[in-house]
Amino acid sequence: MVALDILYFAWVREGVGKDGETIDHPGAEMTVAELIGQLAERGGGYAQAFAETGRLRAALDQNFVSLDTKLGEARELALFPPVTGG
Amino acid sequence: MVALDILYFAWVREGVGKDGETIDHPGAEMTVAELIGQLAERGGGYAQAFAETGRLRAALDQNFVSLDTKLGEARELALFPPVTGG
Amino acid sequence: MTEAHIAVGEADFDPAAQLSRLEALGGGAVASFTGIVRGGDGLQAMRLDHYPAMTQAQIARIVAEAQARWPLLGVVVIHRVGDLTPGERIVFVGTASSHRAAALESCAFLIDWLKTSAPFWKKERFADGRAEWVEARAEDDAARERWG
Amino acid sequence: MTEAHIAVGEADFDPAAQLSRLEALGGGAVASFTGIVRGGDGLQAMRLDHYPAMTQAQIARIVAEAQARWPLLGVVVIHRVGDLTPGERIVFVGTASSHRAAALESCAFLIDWLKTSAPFWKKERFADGRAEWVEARAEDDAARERWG
Repeated sequence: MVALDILYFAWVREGVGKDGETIDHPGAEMTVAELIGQLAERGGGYAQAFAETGRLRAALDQNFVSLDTKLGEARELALFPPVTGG
Repeated sequence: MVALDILYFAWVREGVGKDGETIDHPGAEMTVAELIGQLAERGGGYAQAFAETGRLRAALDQNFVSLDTKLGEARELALFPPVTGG
Repeated sequence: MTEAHIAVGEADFDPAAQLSRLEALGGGAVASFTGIVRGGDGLQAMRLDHYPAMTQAQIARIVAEAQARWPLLGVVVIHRVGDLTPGERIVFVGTASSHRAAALESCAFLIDWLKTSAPFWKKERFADGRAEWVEARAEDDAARERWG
Repeated sequence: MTEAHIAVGEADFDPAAQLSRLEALGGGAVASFTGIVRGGDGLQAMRLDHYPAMTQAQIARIVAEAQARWPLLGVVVIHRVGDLTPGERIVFVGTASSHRAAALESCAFLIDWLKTSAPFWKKERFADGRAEWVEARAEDDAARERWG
């Protein structure tokens, strides 16, 4: 079974309560938004962290993508708020 | 008699052969260009330095002015090429 | 050929040493931007979180883009992470070129990009105990938009 | 209240000391530009002539204009005159603000202005004995025009 590493940053990490986790890859056709929906259904910190998708950003294999992007062959998904560096 | 100090910079100074000089004020109604014409008529280095008025710039009492500006009550006229600082 | 120096880490840095390095490249024009943690509003400390695997690659990519857009002789990008207090430096961008406009514009381009597109997140801790993640600002996105 | 430091003279200067001064103002954003004598084409030395009574007053005026246009906490303008050789610094502009764009834009504004409107003239001396006054460049005037 192929795996997908999920990484969380900033308040997403604090909400979920961990830096990341590895799940069974849900398939190339699933979008980032659909996977976020599945994570939110776990309830608790997940439901809270993923309540407002408008406040979320994502990267697949370390490239920024929009939430309607399909997971494809990506092996690493990162979920986080809009960046605030500099 | 009121005096007018004239200052020369860069290749204007080198052409004229001095840093500056003091002349009798030629009157408030005379323009910078007209005075440059009078200076050029002195011949020699003056004629050479003031041959092309398009390459000359001027300041009256330390403010940049166009060559068609009247001398007015100014006490200091500076003549020089376009600036090349920085 | 452009010299590029990229560093992301907890250590402080010396802007003077970076400027000397850029001045020595012989270009005639060196521009820099230094970002410092601002105090005020009771801010006591700041923590910078980042996505290490992505940060380095993304900065290298944007530095390459700056090199393609402007004739640069040298580029330095330094971004700190971890815990910082008011008055400490967070970020440094320095550029060297033979052209004044190239040095100035590429420096502005790089810092605008770092503010809007590099995977860093700031959390501020205040004297009254509050700790809040900084919200992204629309004006930062606008600053980035102008680079197309 | 903006702190302003203006210096015109033969002495070299230390960009690091100027940056430290600007960083200490607490604004969070410090931008700088340093101009250095470029070598190449056989350039051996450069002489900077200026109009002393006018230079200081004009720089003070343009610094005041920058302070009126942008919310600045500090401004430093240093311009050298006299004899300079390749690798030596000629000019430094540094700005500090609470706003990144204000620091960057005012720095670009000031150096564009110094290049086009301050009464300095450069004479270059080459290895083959030639000595020529530098001609003003149209692109410098264009750079200034954009500030209106």
